[in-house]
Amino acid sequence: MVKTDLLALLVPALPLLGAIIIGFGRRRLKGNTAGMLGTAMVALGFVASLLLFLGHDGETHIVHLFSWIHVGAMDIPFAFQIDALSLWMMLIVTGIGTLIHLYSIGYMHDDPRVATFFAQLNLFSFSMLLLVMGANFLVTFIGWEGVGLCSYLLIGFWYTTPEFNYAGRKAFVMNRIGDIGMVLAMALMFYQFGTLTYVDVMKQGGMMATGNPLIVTATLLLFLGATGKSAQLPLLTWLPDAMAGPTPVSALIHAATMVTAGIFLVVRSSVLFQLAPYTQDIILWVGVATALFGATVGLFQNDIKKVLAYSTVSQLGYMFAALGVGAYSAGMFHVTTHAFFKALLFLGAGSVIHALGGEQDIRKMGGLKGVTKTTYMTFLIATLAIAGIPPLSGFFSKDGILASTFAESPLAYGVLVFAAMLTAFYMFRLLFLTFFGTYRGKAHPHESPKVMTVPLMVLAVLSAIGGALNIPHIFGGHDWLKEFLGTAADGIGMEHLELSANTEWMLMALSTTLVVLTIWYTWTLFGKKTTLDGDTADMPFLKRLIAKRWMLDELYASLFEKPYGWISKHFFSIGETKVAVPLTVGTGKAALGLGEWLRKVQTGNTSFYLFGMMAGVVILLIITYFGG
Amino acid sequence: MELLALILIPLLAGAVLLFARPEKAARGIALVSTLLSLALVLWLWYTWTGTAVTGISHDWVPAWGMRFVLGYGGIGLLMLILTGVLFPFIIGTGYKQPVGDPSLVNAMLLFTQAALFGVFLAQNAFLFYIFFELSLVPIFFLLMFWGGEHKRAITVRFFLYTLLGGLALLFSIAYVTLQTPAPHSADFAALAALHLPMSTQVWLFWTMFLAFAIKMPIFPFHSWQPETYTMAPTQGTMVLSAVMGKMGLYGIIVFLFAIVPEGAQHWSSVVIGLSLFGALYAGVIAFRQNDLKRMIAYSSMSHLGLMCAALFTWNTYGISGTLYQMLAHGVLMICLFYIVGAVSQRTGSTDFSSMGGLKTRMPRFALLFMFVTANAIALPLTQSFVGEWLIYNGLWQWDNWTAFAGVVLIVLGAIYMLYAYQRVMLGPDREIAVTDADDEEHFFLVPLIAITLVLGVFPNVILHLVDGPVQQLLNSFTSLP
Amino acid sequence: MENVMTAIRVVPLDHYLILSFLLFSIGMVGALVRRNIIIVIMCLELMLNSVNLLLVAFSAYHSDPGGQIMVFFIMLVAAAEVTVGLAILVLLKRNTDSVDMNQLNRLKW
Amino acid sequence: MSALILISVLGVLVLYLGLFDKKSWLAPVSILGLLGAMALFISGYHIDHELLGGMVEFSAFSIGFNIGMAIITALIFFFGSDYYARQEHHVAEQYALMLFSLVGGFILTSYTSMLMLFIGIEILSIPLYILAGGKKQSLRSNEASFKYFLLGSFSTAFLLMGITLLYGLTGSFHLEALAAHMASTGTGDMVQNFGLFFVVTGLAFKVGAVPFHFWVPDVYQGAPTLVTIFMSTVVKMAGFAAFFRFIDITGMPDALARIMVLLTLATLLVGNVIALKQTHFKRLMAYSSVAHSGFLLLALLTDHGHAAGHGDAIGHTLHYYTFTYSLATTGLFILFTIAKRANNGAEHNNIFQGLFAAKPWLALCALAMFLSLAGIPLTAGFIAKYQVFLLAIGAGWLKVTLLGVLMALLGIYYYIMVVREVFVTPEEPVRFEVSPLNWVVVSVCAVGVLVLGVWPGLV
Repeated sequence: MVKTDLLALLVPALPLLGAIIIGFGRRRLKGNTAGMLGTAMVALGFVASLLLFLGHDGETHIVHLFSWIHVGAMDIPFAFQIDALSLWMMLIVTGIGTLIHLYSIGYMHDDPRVATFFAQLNLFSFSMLLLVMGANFLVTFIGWEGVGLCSYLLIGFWYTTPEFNYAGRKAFVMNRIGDIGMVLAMALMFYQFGTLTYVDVMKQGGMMATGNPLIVTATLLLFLGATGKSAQLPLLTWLPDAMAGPTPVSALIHAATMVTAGIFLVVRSSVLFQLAPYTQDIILWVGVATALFGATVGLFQNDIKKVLAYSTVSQLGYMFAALGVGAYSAGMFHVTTHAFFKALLFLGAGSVIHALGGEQDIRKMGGLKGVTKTTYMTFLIATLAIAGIPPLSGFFSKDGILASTFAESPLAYGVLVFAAMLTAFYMFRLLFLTFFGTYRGKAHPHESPKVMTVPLMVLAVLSAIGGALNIPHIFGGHDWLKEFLGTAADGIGMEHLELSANTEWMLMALSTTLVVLTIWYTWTLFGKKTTLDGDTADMPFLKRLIAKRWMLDELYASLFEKPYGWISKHFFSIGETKVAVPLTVGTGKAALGLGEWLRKVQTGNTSFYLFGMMAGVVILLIITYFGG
Repeated sequence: MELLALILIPLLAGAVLLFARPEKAARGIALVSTLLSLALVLWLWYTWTGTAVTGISHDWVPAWGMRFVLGYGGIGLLMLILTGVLFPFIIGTGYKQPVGDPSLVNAMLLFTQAALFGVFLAQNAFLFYIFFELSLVPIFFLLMFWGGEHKRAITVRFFLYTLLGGLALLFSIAYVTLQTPAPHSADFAALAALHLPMSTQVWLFWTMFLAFAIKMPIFPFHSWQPETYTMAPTQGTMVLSAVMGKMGLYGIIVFLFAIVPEGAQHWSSVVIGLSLFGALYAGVIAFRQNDLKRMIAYSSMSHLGLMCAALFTWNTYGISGTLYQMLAHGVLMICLFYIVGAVSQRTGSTDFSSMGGLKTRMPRFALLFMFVTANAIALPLTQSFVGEWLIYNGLWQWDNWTAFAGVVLIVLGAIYMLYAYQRVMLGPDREIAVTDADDEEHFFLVPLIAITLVLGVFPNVILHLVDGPVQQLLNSFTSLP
Repeated sequence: MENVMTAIRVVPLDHYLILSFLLFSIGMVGALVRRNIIIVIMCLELMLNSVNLLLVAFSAYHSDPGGQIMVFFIMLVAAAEVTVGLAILVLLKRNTDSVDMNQLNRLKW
Repeated sequence: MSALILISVLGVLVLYLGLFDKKSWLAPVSILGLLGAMALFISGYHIDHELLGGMVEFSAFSIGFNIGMAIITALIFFFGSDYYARQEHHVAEQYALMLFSLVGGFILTSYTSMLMLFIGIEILSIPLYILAGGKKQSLRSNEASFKYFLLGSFSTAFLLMGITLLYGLTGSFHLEALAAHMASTGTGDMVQNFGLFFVVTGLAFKVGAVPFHFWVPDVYQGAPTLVTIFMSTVVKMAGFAAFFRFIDITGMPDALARIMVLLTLATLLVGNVIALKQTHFKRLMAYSSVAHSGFLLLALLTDHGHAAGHGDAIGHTLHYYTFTYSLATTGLFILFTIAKRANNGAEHNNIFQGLFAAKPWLALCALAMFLSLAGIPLTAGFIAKYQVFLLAIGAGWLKVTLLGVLMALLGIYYYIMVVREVFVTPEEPVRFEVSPLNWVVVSVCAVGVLVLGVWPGLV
């Protein structure tokens, strides 16, 4: 046990240590030392998590550090919860994190502020680990906000560009809007259960009746928080802008780990969600809508990272759809595989951008498969995986989601399959435009150094075989991941998928064939020849609308940002300078004016004085006379 | 006796500075004196047993219940700690950002500290009032002499506005003192003992609340605050925002909750409404301010509104949260205004238009600023988070929608703070010739940031201090007739 | 002496009251409306004397000498006052060649 | 009695000194005399003995006031030795007249017969008519003295009318008789009310209550500063002592109370509001004196509906208030004279500019005294106002008290405006010549104000 405590403590402590050392030594650390150190810290974290994972006995183990906030009846400990779920997330965070750190050494190595970069990346790993390891909502919330901060810092890493800073603020503020839900949910749950420790909350919550309004409210509020973090409708516009950050950041934070925090949170408290069918429906449809939204917008983007960003949005939509139908394990499985291939895609994209010296527009790429072989190969694998071609990881995870969705609502299933086809379309469009045809750019492409390609290969392998983690029964597997996670999240225990083997076969066949057809169609469009979208102006209406992301940004700008600025300005210019201050100053002025007016009574004329006195006497006399 | 010393140390040191005028040694003397007081406060904290302490109890003018009673409970001790910890920093500000004749400035600051210690130690309403008003006089001169533009007009306005509240308080004190059985006594104990009829409490509440509402300030009574904070010299603004604003909250606890509890309960929804509205109002306004200092002034108003609202929620979390937030907010304000001072010292103005893109030239400073910003937007593991978390719990237990209105502040705060940070630090380098933070500034800010983080991770140190008193307070509510 | 008393008592007290009120009012109004300082002073004397009249009447009706003593005091004091007043008047006449009250409005507001 | 005689004789003696122009002796001799008088008072303290067939009675109350007035007069004389230094002739008269006037004051604090009330007021006033015109060549001085004289005699007429009516009711000038009569008749008839009212009118004029305040600003401004000090201090003390004695014996029937309330409200409002816009220091002080009369009237008001014996508290409050007020006023007027000389004759508030730069200690004294007038804690003025509020609230005059509180705020404003000037540093430094004696007197006033503010029990 002591060993476990120590290891559990080490996992977050190491990245934090790294962050502190690199952060404060950032001027003294020369060359790659910062990168090495940062990577080493996360790698060690990975090792520690691995040891924990191997030593895991299926029991939930609480690592109690100290009592954090203790007021009256409130005693919130600073504690970690080591169980299957947190272990799995720890492995993803540290594992993928290590690879991306490694990759960054190469990617950032010309940047003068590389040390700062690694410090912030380590800080992120620390926060993310707190998020997944927390034994109660509040500790999770520490990580929740911490990753938000790091995301803000890293998006605005190149702070001299105002747009980037804006993107950073946008991300943070939108997350904060979600956090309103988080804070309220926590307040509610504390008020209700008198504790925020997951185990107790779940125990007490589990005893409540299904559809209990309190549970519904709590889950809805939690889901609001999740939409913020995981870029679901309506709080998703920050994620594409977040691509302003360096590509490894996009890979780690905005694809693999942070954005899946929402899914993690829902799975973590799956017991409550299990009891709130209304919330689940909402989650399902929000997820479906987001999946469709992301997929459609992805179609006509020309910035390589933007395409991937929207694809991330869409994939997150899939995950939420899974949660919506109560298929938590499927959701987590997709989280895992998505972490593999989306990280790989981003890193590949990064490698391409690196190769082209910062070019991100796919219209200025093409024919790179000859030059950047490794990148191309890995990218291809990832694309196949995300498209859901068997037997790559994406196939299994996505199929799991589709199957369980079909069981709940065929309509949702239909939409998701359609989204899957769109996914295949935009991914292969991206692939073809980038690597096929002839090079349309100016720069001289070159393959990236080993330090960058090695992580690509590792991830490629994972994306290829990652499906093995959770092979369904019909393939003779036995849902290992589901079983494993089932020990942690009781919601997974409640999963039930009553689909006959044939139905499953049919669904798989259907989706796969559709996807394949789409790919062939894409090949005809972009593979054989090269068709490039010109300016959005001369597109048909719908296409233009989609290419402009359904005008969502513009909508928000005119609906919230501008009015808020206006209100802020005019509260001051009217409320303060025209009302509040004049009122006080005016009172004083009035008194002074009265004084100025009254002193004129003192005319200096003696007869007038006599008269005044006599008038006073008379008035008072009258009062004496009639008053009494 | 040590309580008397607490008041006398700064008083004597101030007198020395005022009459001896040691130009060179002035700051040193002031710093030593404040450190002495700090040591004394910490010693009081160390020897704190959890029971209220009465140091001195001495008749003054028995006929009118004036007695010279000094003492402190858990809450009072917290305020003493606040004052003791913050003043060395306020004095220290003068080293890097000097204003005017050091001996005079520091004398004024020390007199203020003496008065503040008095306010927090006084156990007699009349004594409280005396210190409450006296604390204004040195501030008056601080602002009069070393303020910014329009200092004369603004200072007088501020002085009168606060005195209006003060006189209303005096009236209330006289009234309640006469309600006590002869021989009259204005001791808090005696005043708390008398249960005034509801009809009286209903109006008496406002004559008392006015004073504290103006001090904090709360929404309709705030119009003096932004302009005064903006105009005042950095140290003056620090005193006003970090410590004096808290006198209002402290006063609410010792006066309103003790003397007119039913009245307070009767009006609590109104007060919470006003405070929260003010908090949101200020939070919104802060976003588009063109002056860094004024923007922080509004942010301070926003925070205080939230605290005041939480205070009136009548539950453990609201009140302890507020008490904790007082300390956090004090530290935060010192940091922020020090940063404002440091930046404007370099760019020559507190206006955003004179800033921007400074990070390139002052990365270390930017890091410090980022830490402070994190505290300002109440990120977890900073001090403010603990306070706000408790406050939101308190609000939720009072009313869900109120809590929602309060929690919206975390968004508003993020909006204006990050925007301000961007407008000061980020963006393309504008070739403004500025130097990075030097060791002196690190020596100033790092300890404060350390306090912020340490108390963000181990808040119980403070929370245990107030837990008992808060429980007593709540019990006294529940035991109301 | 007695017959004086009775002589005074012949007239009912109300008449004395009314008469002296009349005199008092006349003096008051005169002081208000006249501009010539000397006349104003005279009006003041008139007011005082109306009081004297009333005092005498009262003292007679109460058959109490105090009132008459008071009258002497009043006369005395009035004389002193007028002395001072006239002295001031002389000063004024010297400095500003007039005895018009409206000339005196250097001190105002 | 012996004290009265002593002071009167002293006045004559001083006149003779003037005759043999021993100018330098005047102040010392007068002050010695005053000290003697004080000694006599103190020796006779707590021994209530009647004089002049019970028309005058020295009680603790009156002796307290007398000593206070004597002290203030002494301070004024200390200042006078410097003030009259430049003046060659007729200095002795000034001292003598002030001493005579002081005798009037003594009588006013201790009369038990309305006859003495009248005499006292006249003895107090007539010398002042002359003193106000002290600067023979100055038109303003003439005008001041004339206005004072005219309005004064006018109000005297009312006073006499009142006394007469009351005499008519009771057949005696003695206050006890009046009290007895009122006790018998209860609320009383019209004649009684008119009588009371006319007497109050006469007294209200002396203390400068609105609407009988018109003389105050003009006379204060026109009269020589030294006389202004005397008027705003000794006369006020005497006036309120007399007012209180009269009000207290009548027990203030409702009819009178109604009038008193109106007087109080009017005085508070007008005095403070007009003072807001005064830039001429002496006029400012005049209106502030009216304002303070308002607060003192508020204290008097609380006598309404209270059994006898409550009066002592009021009397004590009045005594404390007037005495501390006089201290502060004296000191400030002396500083004013100093500043006036430094600014060759200007009399506006801004002549105080540069005082802090040149004479920090005096500036701090000025601060203390201004804050005392404004009623900021730890100064006597604060305690005084607080006592008044306590009395008023205790007597249930809540609304009037609230108005008083608000007016106190206005008061703070116009005093602060002058304080602000004190601490302004002008471009070219101003040279303030301060004779050591003045320095001492000012310091005494300032320190006294503070000490009395911390230990109110001393008075």
